[in-house]
Amino acid sequence: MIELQLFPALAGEVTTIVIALVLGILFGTRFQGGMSKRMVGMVFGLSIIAAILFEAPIFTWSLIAGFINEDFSISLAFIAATVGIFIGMLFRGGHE
Amino acid sequence: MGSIDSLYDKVKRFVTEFTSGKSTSSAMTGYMTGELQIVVFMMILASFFRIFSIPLGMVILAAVVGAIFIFGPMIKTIEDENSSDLNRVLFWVMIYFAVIIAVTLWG
Amino acid sequence: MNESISNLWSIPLFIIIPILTAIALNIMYNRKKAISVTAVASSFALVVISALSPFGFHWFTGHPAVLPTGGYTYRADLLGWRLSLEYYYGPLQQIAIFLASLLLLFVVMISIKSLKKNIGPYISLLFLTFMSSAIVIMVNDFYHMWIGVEIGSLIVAGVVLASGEAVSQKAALKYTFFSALSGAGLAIALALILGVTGYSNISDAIKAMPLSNGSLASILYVAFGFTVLSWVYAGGLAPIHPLKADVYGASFPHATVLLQAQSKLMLVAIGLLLLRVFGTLPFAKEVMLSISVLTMMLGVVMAMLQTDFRWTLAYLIVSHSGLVTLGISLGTVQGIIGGLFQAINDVVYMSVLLLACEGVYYFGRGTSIKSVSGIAKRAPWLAIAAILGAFAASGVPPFNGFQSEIILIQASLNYGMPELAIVVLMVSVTTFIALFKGIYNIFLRPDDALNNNEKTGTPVPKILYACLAALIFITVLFGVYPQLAINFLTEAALKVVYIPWVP
Amino acid sequence: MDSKGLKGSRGIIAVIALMIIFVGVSTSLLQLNGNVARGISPEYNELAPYEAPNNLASWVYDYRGFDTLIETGVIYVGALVSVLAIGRGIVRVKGVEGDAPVAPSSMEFNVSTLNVILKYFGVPVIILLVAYALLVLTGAATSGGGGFQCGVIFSSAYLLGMIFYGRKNPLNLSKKFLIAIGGVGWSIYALLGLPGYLTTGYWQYNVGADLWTSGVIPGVDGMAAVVPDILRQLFGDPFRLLLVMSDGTYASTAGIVPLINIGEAFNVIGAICLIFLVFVYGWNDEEEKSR
Repeated sequence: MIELQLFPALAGEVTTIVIALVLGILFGTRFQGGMSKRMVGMVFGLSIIAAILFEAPIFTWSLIAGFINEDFSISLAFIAATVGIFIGMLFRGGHE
Repeated sequence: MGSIDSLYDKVKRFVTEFTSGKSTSSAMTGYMTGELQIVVFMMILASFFRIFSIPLGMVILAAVVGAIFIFGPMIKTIEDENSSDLNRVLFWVMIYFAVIIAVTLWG
Repeated sequence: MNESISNLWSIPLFIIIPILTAIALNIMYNRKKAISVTAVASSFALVVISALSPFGFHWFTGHPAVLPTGGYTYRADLLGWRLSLEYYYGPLQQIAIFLASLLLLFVVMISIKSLKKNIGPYISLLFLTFMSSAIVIMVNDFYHMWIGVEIGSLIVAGVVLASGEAVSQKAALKYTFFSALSGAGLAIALALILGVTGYSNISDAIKAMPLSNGSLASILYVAFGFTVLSWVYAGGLAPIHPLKADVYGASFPHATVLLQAQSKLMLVAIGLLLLRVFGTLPFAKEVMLSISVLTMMLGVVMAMLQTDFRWTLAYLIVSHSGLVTLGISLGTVQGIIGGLFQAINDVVYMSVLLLACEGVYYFGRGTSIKSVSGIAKRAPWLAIAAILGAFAASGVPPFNGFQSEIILIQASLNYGMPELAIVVLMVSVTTFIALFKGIYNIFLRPDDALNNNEKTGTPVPKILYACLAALIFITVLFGVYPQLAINFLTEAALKVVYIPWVP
Repeated sequence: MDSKGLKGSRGIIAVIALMIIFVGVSTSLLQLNGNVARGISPEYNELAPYEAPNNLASWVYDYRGFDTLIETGVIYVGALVSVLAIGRGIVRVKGVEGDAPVAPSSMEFNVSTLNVILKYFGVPVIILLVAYALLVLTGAATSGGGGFQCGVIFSSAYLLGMIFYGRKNPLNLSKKFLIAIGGVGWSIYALLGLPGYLTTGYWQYNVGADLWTSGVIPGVDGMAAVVPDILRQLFGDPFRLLLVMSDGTYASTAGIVPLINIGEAFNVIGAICLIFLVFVYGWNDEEEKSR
């Protein structure tokens, strides 16, 4: 299993993160109203806590997908979605 | 012994019972044809019982003819029962369903 | 007629084309030109596809059937348990879908012509109506049939709502209220059958039905009861007929054309399902027969009482649904042929009458026999169409109604129930009276307002006349050459009776 | 509607009828106890590990995928009809003045009484809910969840914004966006059947997983067409996973199932948010035009 942890030969574990990021950007552009830096930091922190709680999807064995060991993994898709939303909020065209 | 006049009165009363409120001649035609249809239909339904036994069918047919005379114009009742009022429809659906279940399960 | 094909090309298109068109039209919303091009083109495509397609099966998602000996096969004519969802396109389906798509084309053209602004969602609902009827008539799967009925009733509510009046909102609300009841009922029936057999494919379930196990028969009876409930609801049979008549009366007459076609197809589909699955149970046919007889009589009597031509037609449609189900519930080959043929004829001649009623509606004074009269002088062709339609509906030769009613009468005589023949005759006579009461008052009675040269409403669009002409042509065609349709239907009826695992 | 319909003797008859129904249905349900047949399900379960690790996803979106397409349509049509009831797309006949359409009014908002803390935390909660919805969506093929759940969670985030902030919802979804995303979602789902249809003739054949022509399962006769490699890789490889299970290791891919889930999610988001939006804010054609 070691080599799988380091080299995700199976793309299925990365695709979810990409999808979450892209959709996050899509829906992020729909948010309106400003957010302070502190707020952004807080949301990011909360999302990391949430990611630890949700864990990586089962059947995921690579570090890139968030699998660290049997007992501890983080859900990178969740963090990717949050980041995507923030990026989308930066684009936010014409929806003030 | 009723005179011709009182027979006319009876018929008139019977006919005016068909519709409520202002009635036009075309509406009247509709109601009277409907009444006749229902009468014939009930007699046909009664005659269905010949499938089980012919005497039973005859008895029920006679009973239905009697009932038609006693209960007078039925078309108003039929019309009321056919309203699209939710409670009424729900009531009849329940009756139907109970009859179907009862007949098929224990019939 | 190679029926071993399990990936017939045409079947998915009947579902996917309406879906995509509906989505596109809903997004277009207000752009009339784009809407009319898209809608007419895609409904025309449906007509062509249904006419050209061969017969066969389609196994959606492409999973094969499991052979009883182990292994898998893609051949539909071999005995096997289907892994995927199965649709069947046969003679009955061809004629039904062809007619439905033709009506869709007509209705779409008329509604584009006569309606103003924001027609996108409305026409997309018309397409979805077609889709739901195509699903129900083709599907061979309990679960999918449930979804077809469910989405169909929702669409009906939408079509009715679109006219936006208080009466239509009420009708739609009441109708959807009962959809919850009967949809849930059908779901319970489905769950029971699935529990007993383990197959949701109808043919497979029939094969696996534990008929020898007497204690399970009561489960089948309850499933039968619930299926009848949804049959009654989807087809508008008694006792739900007042709600269905409200639905027909409260929507635009041209929309009612599609709604009645949809409910006739549902009646046929669920009726054949009842016959195939529960036909061997005692009392099943009797229950179905009694519902049909009641519906016929109540519908036609109520039609006599109406003063609005739309509502007269609505109750007549309900009553003639009873004729369709009468034939199906007889369960003999002749009866089923009569029922199916009646369904097809009924859809056609009722469409003639409804479109004539639509023409009356354009004069702007409603369709009540009290408020409108003397139309024949202003629109003679409309009056002729209505009269011809009335002849067809009341079974006068040489129109199509005559041919199917005579089959029904013969079938009930052969079944040993002359009473049913009498009821059929009564229905057709009373239909004549009820229709001519309306037609006389609306078209033929002289009108005072006409003399004042009062101009109200909008001119009747030419396309309406064209559609009427086409439909009257079909009524005469089926009336003179009934074999055209009967050849198709005989095969379907024989299969239902003798080879129950093919729809 | 008169409520007298079910009173008096009619009520008693109705109760008796209900009791008959109850007794009949419950006795037959008791009969079912211990008599449930397994039917086709063992076959499905045997095939499952070759596809999505989440067995449910392959049942719902692959084996019965076309079912779910129409089921999704129920949600779409539900939204279409609900919004029609409020006023979008009511049609009139030219030159005929019928009764005026029934015009519902929009809801009045009073958000001033809301707790400051709630207002402060509203935006982060909405962002996290949206992220959670996307997490559920991406896990469709591997864990519980999927497109429908994503849509529901997303729309709950939208409803939360409505309740907290009234008309100034931070998640600002316009009507056009919602209608478009709903329609696009359903058409993605519908069109994902096309690759399979064109290559094998079966609508919605899972070209990514390609169980039946790739030789994964031996002994299938009758399937003529073989899915081209390029399609197999395009739809399959991005979702290929290694399943380490007790009876061996399977390299399985859910193929088009995750993509279908995205379509489904879009559809549900569009439909349910549109229902919320219209029922709360109302619909006004003139207002829409001026935008």
